[in-house]
Amino acid sequence: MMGAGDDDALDLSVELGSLRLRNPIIAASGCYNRGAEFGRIMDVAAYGAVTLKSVTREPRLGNEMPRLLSTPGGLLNAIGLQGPGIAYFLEHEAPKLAAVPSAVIASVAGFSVAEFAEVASRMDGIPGIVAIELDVSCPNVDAEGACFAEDPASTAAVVEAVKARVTKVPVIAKLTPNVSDIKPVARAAEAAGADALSLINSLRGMSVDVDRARPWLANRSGGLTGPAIRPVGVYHVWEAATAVKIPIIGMGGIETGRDALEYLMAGATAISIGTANFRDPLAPLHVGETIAAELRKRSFTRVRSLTGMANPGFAGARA
Amino acid sequence: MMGAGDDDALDLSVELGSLRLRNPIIAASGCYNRGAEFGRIMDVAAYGAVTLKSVTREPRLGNEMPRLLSTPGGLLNAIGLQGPGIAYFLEHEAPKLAAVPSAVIASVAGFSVAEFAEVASRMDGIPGIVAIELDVSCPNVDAEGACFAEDPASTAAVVEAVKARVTKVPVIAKLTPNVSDIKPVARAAEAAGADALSLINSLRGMSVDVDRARPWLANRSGGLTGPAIRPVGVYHVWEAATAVKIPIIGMGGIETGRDALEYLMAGATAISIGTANFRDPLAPLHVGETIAAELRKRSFTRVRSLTGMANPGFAGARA
Amino acid sequence: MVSTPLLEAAELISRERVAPGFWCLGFRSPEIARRARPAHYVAIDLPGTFSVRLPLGIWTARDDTFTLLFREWGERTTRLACIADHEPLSIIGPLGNEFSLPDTGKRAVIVAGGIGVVPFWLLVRELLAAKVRTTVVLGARSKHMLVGVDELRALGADVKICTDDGSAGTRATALDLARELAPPDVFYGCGPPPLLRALSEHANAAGIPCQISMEETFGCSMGTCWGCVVPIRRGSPQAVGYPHASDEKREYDFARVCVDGTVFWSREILWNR
Amino acid sequence: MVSTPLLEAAELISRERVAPGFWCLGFRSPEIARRARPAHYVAIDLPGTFSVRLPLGIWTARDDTFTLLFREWGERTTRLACIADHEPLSIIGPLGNEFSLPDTGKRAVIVAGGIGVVPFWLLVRELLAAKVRTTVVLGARSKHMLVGVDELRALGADVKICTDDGSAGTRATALDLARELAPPDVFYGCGPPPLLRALSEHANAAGIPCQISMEETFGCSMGTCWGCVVPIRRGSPQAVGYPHASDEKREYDFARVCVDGTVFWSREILWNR
Ligand SMILES: Cc1cc2nc3c(=O)[nH]c(=O)nc-3n(C[C@H](O)[C@H](O)[C@H](O)COP(=O)(O)OP(=O)(O)OC[C@H]3O[C@@H](n4cnc5c(N)ncnc54)[C@H](O)[C@@H]3O)c2cc1C
Ligand SMILES: Cc1cc2nc3c(=O)[nH]c(=O)nc-3n(C[C@H](O)[C@H](O)[C@H](O)COP(=O)(O)OP(=O)(O)OC[C@H]3O[C@@H](n4cnc5c(N)ncnc54)[C@H](O)[C@@H]3O)c2cc1C
Ligand SMILES: Cc1cc2nc3c(=O)[nH]c(=O)nc-3n(C[C@H](O)[C@H](O)[C@H](O)COP(=O)(O)O)c2cc1C
Ligand SMILES: Cc1cc2nc3c(=O)[nH]c(=O)nc-3n(C[C@H](O)[C@H](O)[C@H](O)COP(=O)(O)O)c2cc1C
Ligand code: FES
Ligand code: FES
Repeated sequence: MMGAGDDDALDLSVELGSLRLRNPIIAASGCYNRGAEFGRIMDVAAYGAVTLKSVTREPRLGNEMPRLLSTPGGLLNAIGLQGPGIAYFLEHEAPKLAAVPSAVIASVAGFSVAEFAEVASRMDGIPGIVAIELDVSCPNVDAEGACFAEDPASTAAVVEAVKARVTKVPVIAKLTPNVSDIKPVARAAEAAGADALSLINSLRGMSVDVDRARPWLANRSGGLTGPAIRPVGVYHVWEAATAVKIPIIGMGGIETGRDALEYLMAGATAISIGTANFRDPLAPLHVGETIAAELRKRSFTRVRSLTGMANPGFAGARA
Repeated sequence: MMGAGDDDALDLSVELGSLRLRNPIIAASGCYNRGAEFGRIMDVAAYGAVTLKSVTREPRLGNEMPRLLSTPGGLLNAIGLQGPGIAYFLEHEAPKLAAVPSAVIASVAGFSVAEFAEVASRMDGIPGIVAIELDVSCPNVDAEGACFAEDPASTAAVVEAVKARVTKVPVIAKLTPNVSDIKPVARAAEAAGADALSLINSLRGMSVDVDRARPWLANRSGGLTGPAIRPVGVYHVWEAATAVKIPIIGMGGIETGRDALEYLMAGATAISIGTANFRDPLAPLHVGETIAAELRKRSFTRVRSLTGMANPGFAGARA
Repeated sequence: MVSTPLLEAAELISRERVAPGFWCLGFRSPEIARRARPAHYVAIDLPGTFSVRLPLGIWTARDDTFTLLFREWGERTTRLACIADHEPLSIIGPLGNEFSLPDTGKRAVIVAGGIGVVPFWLLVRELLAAKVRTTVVLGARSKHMLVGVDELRALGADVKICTDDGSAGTRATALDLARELAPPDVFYGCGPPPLLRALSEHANAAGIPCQISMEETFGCSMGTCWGCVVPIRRGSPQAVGYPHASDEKREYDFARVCVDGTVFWSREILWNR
Repeated sequence: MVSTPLLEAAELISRERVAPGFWCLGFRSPEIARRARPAHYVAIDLPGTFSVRLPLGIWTARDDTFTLLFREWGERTTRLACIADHEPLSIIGPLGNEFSLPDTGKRAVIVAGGIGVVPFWLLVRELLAAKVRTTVVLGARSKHMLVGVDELRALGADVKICTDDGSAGTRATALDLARELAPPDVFYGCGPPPLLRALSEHANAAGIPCQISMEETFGCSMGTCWGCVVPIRRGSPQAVGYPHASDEKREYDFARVCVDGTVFWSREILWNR
């Protein structure tokens, strides 16, 4: 298997702040981890970077069962941030990262500004971690449970607190599509010092089990992901790309190279694949091949030339 | 063909304010009109009510082509409220409504509070129109283009102005899913006097034509509808049903009777079918049969018993 | 005349891969087959997909069966290509208006690009039965995308073929070839928009009546959603306009391709608006 | 032992409707067929759908082919039932851990409910080869939902059947019937959760080792998404827990059904948490 970056004539590398990735294809948080599992049947190196599952301060057992439901074109999940917490992560998981054949982006989740700052600062400088993504889609317990990412000020507060303590790697703010207008949130994250944005996280949804007259998911509602939400993701990336100069990692329903190209042309510098791993673990390879073919077709040499191509309002640096 | 309300032992009727429908199955605005077209291959009477395409004050030619795109599990549309305007509507369309074998709900769209009030008041009392739905998802030109339905105060302003002039039929406020929290908007509409709520309207989305490096839709972005958005619709109905006492018409991706039951159990009193007409014009018949079967299975006699069944926070009247 | 469609179950009776990515499927669907007129199409509900109905032109129709000739584009056409014998298929049709025929003894030239050949089997059969002298000019990008030639010839039509790359017939576009023929009494066209536009302009300039079968993305296929409109000359009989809005200076109205078309006179279509 | 899965193309070689809504499909997929062990499953990508892979247990496996036995539930199983011969199917497998076998001469009782029979063809073959005396008790709601009996009997197994409505075999649940047998050295179970729970409680009370193949809604089928977990006794070898979080008093940890299972010892499963 050939990584997407192996074609000599083409430059697939992209820059996210000070971070340079050999190709723009990233595995999304919660869907791939460091590749220990999917690596049994595909080459993890197909990814320019992999994003780890979000880590919280304390260990979390996550939600009750069932946690997943297939919906038309999508997947509804309510895992509930199951994970071992930062201490266990540093002791048992971090040492394995150096062996991952791709760049590794850590993800931090939290329920208060302080939790984000603490967990992120403990990740800073860990060998193998090249960037830290902030999953600000959790409820903010300091603010009566409203979700950080739905509010520009709360988003900025998290980014600012993290940037004050994380100095060695770029910080990526991951935004939610559950807003009327993503531009103010994107601008707030940028102003607070975010080096890049990731969007979109999952869309809020739920389903009722009609036979039992109760919600399907034990957690009632969950996050909708997969191809069903692709138009929503492309829309938000397009909008955010008109509002900020920092690079955007686009995601939401990407399965094929053409899907990835939609995001790039809308304004994304890199793209992430989440749910599609659960269907086609070779997706990153196919996406890489299609991007390379598109560059050749257009006589482009660098993938960055595609970024924002379709978006006349694109505000970012085309590099 | 047998309407869903013909089963003697079962009471499928529902009440939306002062309006009583013989069954809870409604055709959604923009997807069926008064049934002149679909009536050629199915029985319009299968619907308890049909909702007309939204009418504006002035004639509108709508958006450029293309206006539609199939997406995974969904349909992206940007029709742009093409329509003849209220004057033409009153002269040429209104006289045909009396012959429709279902109740007819008119829909009004507008770009200012005044436009809503004017158009709605001219609809009030037209024979055949049993309720007026307000499509408040348009940009508010009085408020720098923000969408009415994204803001509780703007939504309330529209509803209040309309209620001041519409006295003969109930007024339904149709809400958008493009908000972080639908509860404040739902409460504002209720407080302003809305007799019922309709939700959800389409979800904002877009798609890029990769070959031409430009948006697929001439209007750039459009509204995502169809099964892909069903989990989002059920979620918002569930949430709104915990916040208001007025009845809710649930919609978004309903194709089958089980989909309709999800909405009813989440808290809807009635349901609307939009995009599914484009696939299965017999959908209202199938939905009616499944609802009737569910009532029999549960030994219920009235469809209202299903409303909010799965939702412990249901705040409405179970009647 | 606009068709009276119905909803009918269709039974798959034949499947043939006529070229790479091109399929011809036969269905038993008696009423639809019997009512099919030139340019009529059907709208198919694909089981196991979550999509609106797929519109496809009717290719051949005989007794109680008809065939569809289509290319694998995306989800729905790919699904249709591999539909199993026992899968129930719900079809609405026939839909749309139809081509009108010239008088006996006149000459017709049909210009088709690629899969745009579909409406012309029924039309050729009608034209030949009405003793209209008919030439079909069929173009495609290359040999492997040229479909329907044998079936048209089997009807007795004079079929000229051309390809962009010269891999079959003349190396030319269908319009180039059509222009070399003696000017007919009527043109018929179907295919990619650039071809249709060029054909329209040629016919309009030459003062030859020309009927075009158009394509747009469909939603409802029934005339209700306004998703498939094309701009046509204001006041055209097919326009669905608002005559009272007379203050506006616009020259166009919209027509719905799905029910007001798919066939329009080339003079009515405003390519340039 | 956990399998080493691979991604393999599968070719459809047979399709049989074994009961209304129940299908048995055969595939040529040499490596997966060769590696299949009792309780292994595969994860299938259905063309033309937008869904995560469908997990299905391996029913029979011989040489370079295996079969799947499944019920039409929803989108994916309906699609699989009518997959066409020429459609490419990508399969990941074999996945999951496997049943462990008792020593030669011991007695095993297998309790299966409905489609829960699937993991037991491979298991029965192994047990009989290992000279374990084996009885299969197979229950279903009614005659029409009783599948796999002939294939198990063809292996030489002693198969007892029962239905809820008495339409085939005894009118009883599979567990009722199993309880009437002499207590075995080991139980195996697969089927609806209430049956598995009752079987577990019976086995635990009787002190008989019991292995259960569990089911959950899967996302990745590979162990990465944490969507398919079940609560099991804390510290169990299959648990993927956080031992350092010792301040918590909880008795359970989670295990992923997709890779830590699907087989668990009945004593480890916390039905009641
Ligand atoms: C009245 C009518 C009659 C038709 N008759 C025929 C017929 O007889 N035979 C036939 O083969 N087709 C015919 N078509 C076209 C066919 O309906 C469309 O191509 C259809 O959208 C394909 O559906 P799909 O789900 O397979 O692909 P979609 O999922 O809708 O499209 C897949 C992708 O393919 C691309 N694509 C789709 N359509 C086109 C296109 N036209 N040109 C370029 N790229 C495209 C786009 O990237 C799109 O995203 C007809 C259309 C109409 C309106
Ligand atoms: C490891 C593993 C092995 C399996 N092996 C087999 C097998 O060998 N044979 C087999 O038939 N199945 C098997 N299953 C179950 C099968 O994978 C599921 O039923 C699958 O989700 C069906 O997918 P679908 O897309 O057809 O239906 P979905 O669209 O996922 O479900 C359709 C609807 O059916 C209902 N539904 C789905 N599953 C169930 C259920 N289990 N009980 C009640 N209602 C349900 C729900 O309402 C759901 O919305 C296995 C599952 C697992 C995890
Ligand atoms: C099972 C699952 C778990 C996820 N967990 C996380 C998470 O822990 N942190 C996070 O930021 N995003 C998480 N996501 C969201 C994805 O990273 C991604 O933003 C989203 O799924 C949209 O992309 P997709 O449609 O390609 O999956 C999760 C998604 C899924 C499906
Ligand atoms: C083509 C199309 C046109 C629509 N036009 C309108 C409209 O004019 N006014 C309105 O309130 N909603 C309109 N809608 C939204 C629907 O009424 C409905 O809220 C939405 O489609 C979700 O339901 P569905 O998934 O069943 O289609 C339109 C939807 C479609 C697909
Ligand atoms: S496709 Fe709906 S009006 Fe033509
Ligand atoms: S299905 Fe993803 S961890 Fe088991």
